[in-house]
Amino acid sequence: EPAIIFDLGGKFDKSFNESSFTGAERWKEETGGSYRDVELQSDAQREQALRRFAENGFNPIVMAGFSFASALETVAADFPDTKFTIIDGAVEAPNVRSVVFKEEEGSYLAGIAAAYAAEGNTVSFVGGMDIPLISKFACGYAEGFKSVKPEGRVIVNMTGTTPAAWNDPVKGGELTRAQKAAGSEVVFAAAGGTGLGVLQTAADEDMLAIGVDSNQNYLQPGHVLTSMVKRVDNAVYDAFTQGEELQTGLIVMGLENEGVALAMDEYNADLITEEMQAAINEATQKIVSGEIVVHDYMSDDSCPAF
Amino acid sequence: MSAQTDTGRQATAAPTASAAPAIELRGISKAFGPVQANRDISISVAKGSIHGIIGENGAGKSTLMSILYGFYKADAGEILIDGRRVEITDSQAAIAAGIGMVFQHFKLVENFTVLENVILGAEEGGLLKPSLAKARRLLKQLSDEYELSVEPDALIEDLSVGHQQRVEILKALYRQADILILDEPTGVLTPAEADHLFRILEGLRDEGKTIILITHKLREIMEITDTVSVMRRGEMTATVKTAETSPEELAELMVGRKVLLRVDKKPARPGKPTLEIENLHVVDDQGVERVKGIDLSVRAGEILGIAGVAGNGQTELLEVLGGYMAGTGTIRVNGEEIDLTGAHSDGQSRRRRGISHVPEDRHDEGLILEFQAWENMVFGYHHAPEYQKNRLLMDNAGIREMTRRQMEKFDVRPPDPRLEAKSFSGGNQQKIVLAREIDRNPDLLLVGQPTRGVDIGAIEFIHQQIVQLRDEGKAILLVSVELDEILSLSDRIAVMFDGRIMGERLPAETSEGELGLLMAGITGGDDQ
Amino acid sequence: MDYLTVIQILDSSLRLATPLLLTCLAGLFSERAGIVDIGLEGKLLAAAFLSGAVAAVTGSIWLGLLAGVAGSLAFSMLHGLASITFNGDQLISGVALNFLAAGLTIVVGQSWFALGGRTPSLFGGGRFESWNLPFSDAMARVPVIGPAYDELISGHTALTYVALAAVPLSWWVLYRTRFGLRLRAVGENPGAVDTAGVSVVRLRYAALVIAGVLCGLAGTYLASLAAGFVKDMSAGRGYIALAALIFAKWRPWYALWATLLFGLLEAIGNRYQSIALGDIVIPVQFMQALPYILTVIILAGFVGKAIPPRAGGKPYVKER
Amino acid sequence: MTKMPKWADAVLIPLISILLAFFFSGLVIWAIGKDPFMAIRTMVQGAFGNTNGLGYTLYYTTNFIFTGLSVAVAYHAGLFNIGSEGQAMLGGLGVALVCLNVPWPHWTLALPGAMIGGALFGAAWAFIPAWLQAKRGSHIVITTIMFNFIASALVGYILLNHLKVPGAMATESARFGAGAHLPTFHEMLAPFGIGFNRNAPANISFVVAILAAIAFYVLIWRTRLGYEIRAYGQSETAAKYAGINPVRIVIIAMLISGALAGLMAINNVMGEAERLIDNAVEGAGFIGIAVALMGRNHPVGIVLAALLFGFLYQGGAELAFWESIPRELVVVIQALVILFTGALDNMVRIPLEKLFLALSRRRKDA
Ligand SMILES: Nc1ncnc2c1ncn2[C@@H]1O[C@H](COP(=O)(O)OP(=O)(O)OP(=O)(O)O)[C@@H](O)[C@H]1O
Ligand SMILES: Nc1ncnc2c1ncn2[C@@H]1O[C@H](COP(=O)(O)OP(=O)(O)OP(=O)(O)O)[C@@H](O)[C@H]1O
Ligand SMILES: [Mg+2]
Ligand SMILES: [Mg+2]
Repeated sequence: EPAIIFDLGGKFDKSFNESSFTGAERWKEETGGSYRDVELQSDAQREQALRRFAENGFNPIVMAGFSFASALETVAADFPDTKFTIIDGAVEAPNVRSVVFKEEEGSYLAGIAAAYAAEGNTVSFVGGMDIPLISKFACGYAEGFKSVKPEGRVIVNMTGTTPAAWNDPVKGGELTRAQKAAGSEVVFAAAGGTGLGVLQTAADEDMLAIGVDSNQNYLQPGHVLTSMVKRVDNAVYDAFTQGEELQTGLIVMGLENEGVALAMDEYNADLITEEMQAAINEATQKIVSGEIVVHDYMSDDSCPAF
Repeated sequence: MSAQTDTGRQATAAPTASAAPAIELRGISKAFGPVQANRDISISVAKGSIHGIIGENGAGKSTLMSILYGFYKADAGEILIDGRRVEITDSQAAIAAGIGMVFQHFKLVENFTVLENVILGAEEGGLLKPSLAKARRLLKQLSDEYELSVEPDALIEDLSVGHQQRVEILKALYRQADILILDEPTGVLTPAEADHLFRILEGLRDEGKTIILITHKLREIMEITDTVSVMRRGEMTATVKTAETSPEELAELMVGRKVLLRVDKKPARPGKPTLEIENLHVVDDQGVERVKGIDLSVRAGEILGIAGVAGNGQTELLEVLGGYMAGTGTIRVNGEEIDLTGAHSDGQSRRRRGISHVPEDRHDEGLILEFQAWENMVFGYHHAPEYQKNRLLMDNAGIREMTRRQMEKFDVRPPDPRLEAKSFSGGNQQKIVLAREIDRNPDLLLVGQPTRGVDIGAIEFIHQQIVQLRDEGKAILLVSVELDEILSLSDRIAVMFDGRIMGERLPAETSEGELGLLMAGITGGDDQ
Repeated sequence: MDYLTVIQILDSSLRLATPLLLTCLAGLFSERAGIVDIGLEGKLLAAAFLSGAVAAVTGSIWLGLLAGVAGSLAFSMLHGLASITFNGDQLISGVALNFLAAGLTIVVGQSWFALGGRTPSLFGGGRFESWNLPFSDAMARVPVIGPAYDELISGHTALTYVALAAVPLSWWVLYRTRFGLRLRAVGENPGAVDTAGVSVVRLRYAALVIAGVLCGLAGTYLASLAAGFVKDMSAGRGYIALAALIFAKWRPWYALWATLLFGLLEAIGNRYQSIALGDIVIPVQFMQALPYILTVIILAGFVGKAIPPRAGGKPYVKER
Repeated sequence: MTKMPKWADAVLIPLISILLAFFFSGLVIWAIGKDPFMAIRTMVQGAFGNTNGLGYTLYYTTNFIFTGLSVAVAYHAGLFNIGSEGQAMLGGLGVALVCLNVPWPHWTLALPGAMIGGALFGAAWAFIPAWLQAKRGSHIVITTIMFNFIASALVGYILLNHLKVPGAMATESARFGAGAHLPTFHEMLAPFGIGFNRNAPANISFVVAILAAIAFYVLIWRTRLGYEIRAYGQSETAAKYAGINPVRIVIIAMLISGALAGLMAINNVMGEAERLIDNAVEGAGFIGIAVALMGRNHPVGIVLAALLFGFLYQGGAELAFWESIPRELVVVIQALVILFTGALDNMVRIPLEKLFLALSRRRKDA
C-alpha cells in the first residue's frame, strides 16, 4: 500500500501539495486501491513520518516537497527495501526516485503569453514566501516575457518571509493592485492561498492573471489567462502506479515530457490569440530541442532577466 | 448577640425619639473563606445621631459597614432601615435605601473630574451633558450649604486627600443619602481638615441625617459621637452612650486590657547632630518645586517631629533622605556628606550609611503585599551580609528564623513568617515595617506616618519602640499629620508649609492652635 | 513619486487599515472596560471563517456578516465567561481563544466544505461591492482633488465607511454618553463603579459585546475582500491591531491615525519591495520588516509611555 | 488557615480541569465523526507507549521548557515578553553560526559553545525592547511583537543570502559538522544498557532544559537578583524605596529571558535538525506563553505544562498518522487545555473550595 506525506502547507494549499493529492486521488479512483496520507505539523515530524510509514510496511512512500531531502537521506538508508519518491528535491540513494520539475520552462511560456496579452510593456509576478523555488518561477517568467518584449518590465513581489506568506490573500490582493498601479497588465501568482487573492483582485481590477501548479483557469473565468501547471499529480500517480516496482533515480520533468505546461481549456479559450498560441508553440519546440535554454535560478541563485 | 462579652456591658443605644431606628442590623454574620469577619452582629442606630464604631485592626468594622452598603453580601442576618426590612443585595439597593458610604480607600476614578465622579452611576438619561450641567448646579449648592467646596472640573488625582474625601461625601449627598457611613475618614486628614469634617458632620446630623463613623481615634469618638459601639474579633462587644463613658474605658473594651493613652517618656538627652540639612531643594517629576530650601538638623538621642498638612513637601523630604528622589543642597549624616543626585547613591547606600526609613505608605512602598512576611522582613536589606548563605544564595531559612523572632518581639499577629503581607491587618503590617527598620539599629530613623490606620493597642506599642530607639541615642525624624502624635512624641517640632520650614517649637511651649496656624502658613513673625 | 502614486498608496493604506481599525476599536472598548484582549486575532479569524462560509453557501454577504458577527460574539462571550464570570487570567484566555480559532476554523471548514479549511470562493452578492460616491466619475476629471475623491475617498466597500464612521461614534459613546462614562470608569477603578451602584459584570460584558461586533465586521471585511476564507488569513492582524491600540493610547481618534499609519507603512512596503541606492540594494526582507521597525522607532522616539487603563488585566475580585 | 489543602490546589484542580478539556475535545472529535476514546488511546500510546514516541514528546517538551522559562522570568519582573519566538529565532542563528564556523572536535565542547552563541543572540534580541522599555517607556508588548516580525525577516535574509547552500532547494544552512552532533537519548542511555529508540530526536538538551529549570528556581527564589526581580515585578514603587534600580532589573530580566529563549536552539537547531532551517521555531515561543502561565511561572509547573504540550504535539501527530484526524484538531485540543486549566480554573476551584470548607466545618463541629 502506498503512502504520501504532505508538506507543512497542507494538502489543500492550492499548490503542489494539493496537486499531489489530486494525483493520489486519481490513482485511487482508477485502481480502486487505497493509500495512507499525513500532513505535517512541524519540521521534526518529517523523519518521524517517513519512518512510521516505512516501519509499517507502506511502499512506495511519496513525499511532496524539497524540505524532505535531508530526512530522506537518513531514512532511505535504514529501509533499503522500501521505495521512496521525493518530489521537487533530489536525493541520491538506490531506493529513491527524485522528481524535479523545470518550472522555469513552464514559466517561460507563461511569460510569453503575458507578453502577448499585455498591450503595454509591463507585467508582474506575486510570489509567496521568498525562497529560491519561487524565484525560479519568477526568473523563467521574466525571461519568457523579455524574449518577446526585451524593453519590457517585470515587477516581482514576494508576499513575505514567513510561511504565513502562503496564506495572506488580502496582502496578495494589495500587491496586485500596487502592480496594476505601476502599469502591470498581467500578473503571475505563485503564492499558494495568497494567489487566490491575486486572482480575485485581478478579476476585480480587470487585469489578467496567471495561475500556478494546478489548473486555476476556472477560478476567475475570463480573467485567468492561463495556468502554469506543474504535473506533480502525474508524478504521484506514476509512483503509485508503479508501486513496489518503482524505478529509482532522478527524473526531470520539463516541457519535453509534459511535466510542466500551460493549461488551455474552455475558460481561457477566448483569451488566447492565435499569434500568442503560435509563439508559445514555437518556444516550446525550441526549448524541447535545446535551442533555447531557460536559465535556472537555482543553478546560481541569480537571474539574468531581473 | 454573642454570649462572651468580655466586660458584660450591654447598653443598647436607646433611641430618644419614638421613631424606629434609622438602621437596625440583626444577627449579621460574614465569613471570608475560613475567616469569620462578622459573627452574629446586631446593632441599632437612632435617627439623627452620630454613631461611632471602634475596634482593633481586623475586628470586622469595615466588613460590617460594607455589608450595610451592599458591597459584600452577608451570610446571615437582616437589615432594617427606618423600621422596614430591606434586602440590600448590592450598592444600588443601598443607595436606593438612602445609604451613602465613604470608604477608607476611596472609590474614586483618579483620572476623572470631580463632576464625573459625582454623577457616575447617578446620571440622568443616556447623555452626559444634561447630567453634568445639573450636577454642576447641585454641587455648587451642596458645597455652599455644607462648606464642601471643591473645583468641579479638577481631576481627582490632582486633589489633596482631604479634597478627595469631600468628593466622596458630595457623592453621597448628591445621591440624597440620609445615612452616611464614614470608614476611618480622619486617618489622612490634618487636624484642621478633621475639625472641618466634623463641623460638616454635625451640620448633617442637625438636618436629621444619620451618621456612622469608624475611627481609631478615641478623641474623635468623645468629641463628636452620640453613641459608640465596640467590636472585637468579629463580634459586637458593647454599645454605650458616649456621654457615659471615657476614653480609658473604651480602650479597655477594645483591646481587652488597660491601655496607656499617653506616651510615657523621659526627657531627651540630645548629643551631636546626626543629620544636617542645608538649603535642600527638591523638584518632582512634573517639574514642580516641592521643597524650597530647607535647613534642619537632628541630633542623636532626639526626635524631631515635622508637622504639616499633607502635600507640603514632607513626603519629598523623606524620599530624598531615603535615597529614592533626587535633590540639590547639602545633607550630612554623621558629618559626612551624601550624594543627592541619585547617581552614586540610592536606598541601598543610604541604608549602609545607617539611615533607616519607615515610609509613609506601607502598601505601596514599605511592603510587597504579595511577599511573605519573612521576605518583607529583609526588604531593602536583602544585600546585607548576614542574610546571605554564601556568595550566591540568600539564607532563606535563617531569615525566616530571624523573622519569627522579630515577629514575637514586635508582637505581630499571627507570628507566622510564611504568611503573605497582605493577609495581615494594617497595624500588624506596620509592625513588620517597624521591626525591620528599627532592628537595623540605625543612626538615623526616618518615620513617616507611623500609626496611620493603626488601632490604639498597636499605636501604644509603636510609640514605645520609637521612644526606646531615641533613648538608645539615635536620631529620629518623624513626619506625621497627627498633631497629637507630633506633640506627644517629639522633642522638638518643625512645621512645614509650602516646601519651607515655618518655624520650630518645643512641644512644651506650644499648642495645637499655634501649630495649626503655622501649618496654614501664618507665622507669628518671631522666628525663621 | 507623482501625485497619482501618492493617492494610490493612500488608497491602499485605507484598505489595509480598515480591518486593523475595526479590530483596534474592538480592543479599545474591551480594554477600556478593563478586559485585556489578546484574543482579537482569534475573533478576527473566527468571523472571517463564518462570514466566508455563510456567504459562500447563501450567496449573501449580509447573511455572512451576521454569521461573522455571531461567531466573533461567541468568542467574546467565552472570553467574558473566563475573565469576568470566573475571574480567570485574561491573557491565558486570549491565548486559548487564538488557538481555538486557528484550529476550529479549519476542522469545521474541512468537515463542511472538504476544501482543507478553505471556503468556496465568493462572488457577486457574496461580497461587498465597492461604493462609488456620488459624482465620483464627474469629479475624476477635476484636477488635483478629482483623483483624490475618485480613488481615495470613493470606491471602497461599505465596511470601510462603517469603520471610519465608527471612530467619531466610538469617541462620542465613550466621552459623551452615560454608558461611555461608566465603561471608562470600570476600566480604571471597578470598585468605584460597583459602589456607585452599577454592575461591573454587566458593563464588562457589554464592552465585550461591542468588541465582538466590531471584530465580526473586521473579519467579514477580510473574507469579502479576499473573496473567501483561507486558513490563518488574519495573518497577525489582530496582534498588529493590539500594537496600534497601545500606540493610540487607547483613544479612538488616535486609533484611526495609528491604524492608518500601519496601513500606510504596509502599503509602502508592498510597493517598494527592494530599492537600489547606488550600489547597495536594500533587500526585500528589510522593506517588509520596515513597518515593524518604524513602529518601534516611532514608539521609542515620539510616543513615549502609554498608560493603559489602570484596572486592565485584573479581574475584579471583592472577596478572596 | 487555608480554604483548601495544598494538594487539592496543586493536583486536584489541574486534574479536573484537564479532564474537562479532554471531555470537550472528545465532543469535538465525536462531532466530526471519530471515536474519542480511540483518539485518546492513540495519543497516549503514541506519546508515551514506546521510546520513539517518548523521544518525540520529550523533544517538544524541551523546546517548551526553554520558552516557558523565558516567558516566566520576564513575567516575574512584571514584563510580558511576547518576543520569545523571535529571540529563539535569533538563538538559532547564533547556534548555527557557532556550529558552522568552528570545527568542533567533540560535542562536549560544541555544546557549551553553542549555548553561549544561542543565549547571546537571544539575549541581544531581547535587549533592545528591554532598553526601550526601561529608558523610553515603550510598551514591551508591542516592541516584542514587532521584534518577532523583524527577527523572521532578518533570519530569513541571512539564511537566504549568506547561509544557504548555493544551488540547494531548501532555505537552510549546511549541515553542522559531526563534532557538533549532540548525543541523543539513544546514545546517552546505551552505555547503561537502557534501550531507547535510535531515531527519536530527544537529546541531551533535555537535560540542559531541566538544569535550566533548576537554575531558574535558584535564581528566582534563592538569590538576591531573583528577589529583586520579583520585588520589582510586584511593585515598582516599593522596589524604588528599597533601592532596587528599575532600569537594571528590566534589562537583566529581559536579557535572561532572551537568553533562555535563545537556548532553545540547542534542541531544535543543533540537536534535531543539525542545521538552521527557515522558521525553525515553529511557534514554540507562543506556546511558551501558555506554558508559563499554566505553570504559574514556577519551574515545576513549567516543566509539567511543557510535558503536557509535548504530549499534545506528539500524541496529535499520531492521531494525524493513524486516525486521519486533521492535524488542526490537535490545535483545538491545545486550546481547550489552555482554556480550562489556565483561564477557567476558578470554575473548578470555587465549588471545590466550598466543598472543602464545608467539610472542615463539619469536622470541627463533630
Ligand atoms: N475582602 C476580603 N476578603 C477576605 N478577607 C477579608 C476581606 N476583607 C476583610 N477580610 C478579613 O476580615 C477580617 C475583618 O476585616 P475588616 O476589614 O472588617 O476589619 P476592620 O475592623 O475594618 O480593620 P481595620 O481597623 O484595620 O480597618 C480581617 O481578618 C480581614 O483580614
Ligand atoms: N480582598 C481582600 N482579600 C484579602 N484580604 C483583604 C482584602 N481586602 C482587605 N483585606 C484585608 O482586610 C484587612 C482590613 O482591610 P482594610 O482595607 O480595612 O485595610 P486595613 O487593615 O485597615 O489597612 P490600612 O489601614 O493599612 O489600609 C487587612 O488585613 C487587609 O489586608
Ligand atoms: Mg477597616
Ligand atoms: Mg484600617
